[in-house]
Amino acid sequence: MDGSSTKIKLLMTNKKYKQIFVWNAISASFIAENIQKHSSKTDIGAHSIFLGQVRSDIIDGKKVKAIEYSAYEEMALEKMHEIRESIFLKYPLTCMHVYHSLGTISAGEICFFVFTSATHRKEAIDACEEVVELIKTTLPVWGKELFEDST
Amino acid sequence: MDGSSTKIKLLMTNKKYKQIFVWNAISASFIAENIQKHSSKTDIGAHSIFLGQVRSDIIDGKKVKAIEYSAYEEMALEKMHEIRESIFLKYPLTCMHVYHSLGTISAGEICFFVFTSATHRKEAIDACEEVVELIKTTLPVWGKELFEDST
Amino acid sequence: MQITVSTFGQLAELTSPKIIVSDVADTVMLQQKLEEKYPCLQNITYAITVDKKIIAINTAINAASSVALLPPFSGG
Amino acid sequence: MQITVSTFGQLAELTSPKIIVSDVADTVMLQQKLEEKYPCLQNITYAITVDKKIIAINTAINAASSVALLPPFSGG
Repeated sequence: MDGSSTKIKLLMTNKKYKQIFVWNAISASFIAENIQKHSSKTDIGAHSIFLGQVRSDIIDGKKVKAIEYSAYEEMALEKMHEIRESIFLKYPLTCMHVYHSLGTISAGEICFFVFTSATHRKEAIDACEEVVELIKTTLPVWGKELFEDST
Repeated sequence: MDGSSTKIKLLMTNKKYKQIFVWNAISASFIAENIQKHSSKTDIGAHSIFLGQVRSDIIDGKKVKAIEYSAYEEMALEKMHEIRESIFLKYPLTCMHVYHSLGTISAGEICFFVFTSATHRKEAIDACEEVVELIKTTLPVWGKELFEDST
Repeated sequence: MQITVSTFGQLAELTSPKIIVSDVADTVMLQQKLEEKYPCLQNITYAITVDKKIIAINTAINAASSVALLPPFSGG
Repeated sequence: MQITVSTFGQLAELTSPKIIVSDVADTVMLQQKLEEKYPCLQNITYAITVDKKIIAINTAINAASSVALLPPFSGG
């Protein structure tokens, strides 16, 4: 892996809420660094990770080559803050990290990364699944398919 | 990340069944390489990953510094083969990877890695959770706590 | 009184990323004006937010309100 | 007839990684002999496998059988 690929440009941090949006795709090495950082937290027994990857679906006979993501960022960060608070109230998590790409993400690239850690597996797994569902259904983010014939 | 850390020594492959055991800890870069390999499979929309990390629990006043894992390997690989078959029958997965460490794994290191991929998130998430449960409950693997006072 | 409405996703392409609407005091009036200006909105599912909250009932708005139209979410 | 029983996990330390037992034709007889030799087994939860399958009922064994004692699993 190329070291430079680990650099992820976080959008300028909102003063009130934690930033989750990153420009471009989420690299495997960025994920690895996130995992590695948790090795010092020896009360963690389980990590659950969800990754969303852009599919090259065929829609009306045209093949998706990328998805262009946009968001209503201010609202999304406020909403994400609410999700975070509700999840930490419900599950005894050690930590939780969420990243979502904005901009054009090619098929095969990772656009969404949810990472929960807990002492026991059930909490990490259940929390991760719930965060993924909440983000998919309540976060104002939009993906627009871009097709191979450039339309 | 040091490139050399990505080398994981798989135990000699059993002729009949896919090997899941690796010597020593599972590195973050090994996980990253596994993720990266899936970028060419553009029918994948979702990856679900579970990682088990060794905790430094306090047991009878002594702090766990590592866990030494052993297995009844022949039986475990046969059992894992059954689990794999049942999971692929039940869920439309694109792929599934399982690795479990043997030997001494220090607190904070990763000893268990389950990775499922599917077109849609629900299948990947449900399959991952089920595989983790089945492995924890039916695979003949044992962890022995090693304590800081070297007893 | 002028309201600037932000639109997102597919709606930004079908209408305009920023729509300026005059003489509206609440979201029902706003919606009528918007659907007059962009008839395509009548056939599209969208939510209206005021100050980053999706509104379910008629809500008063003024020049200081942050108003947006959101098509169904498709992130993640 | 000799049976070599493999033991795993904590059981390997409490007994021996390999236990040789003579004159047993089935797993009930085997279990009796093992608990005579290692009385600690009477107070330990363990499963017996024959040819890599956990057995729930008395099962015939012979010199070719692969027999093992497994304490509760704790992997993952």
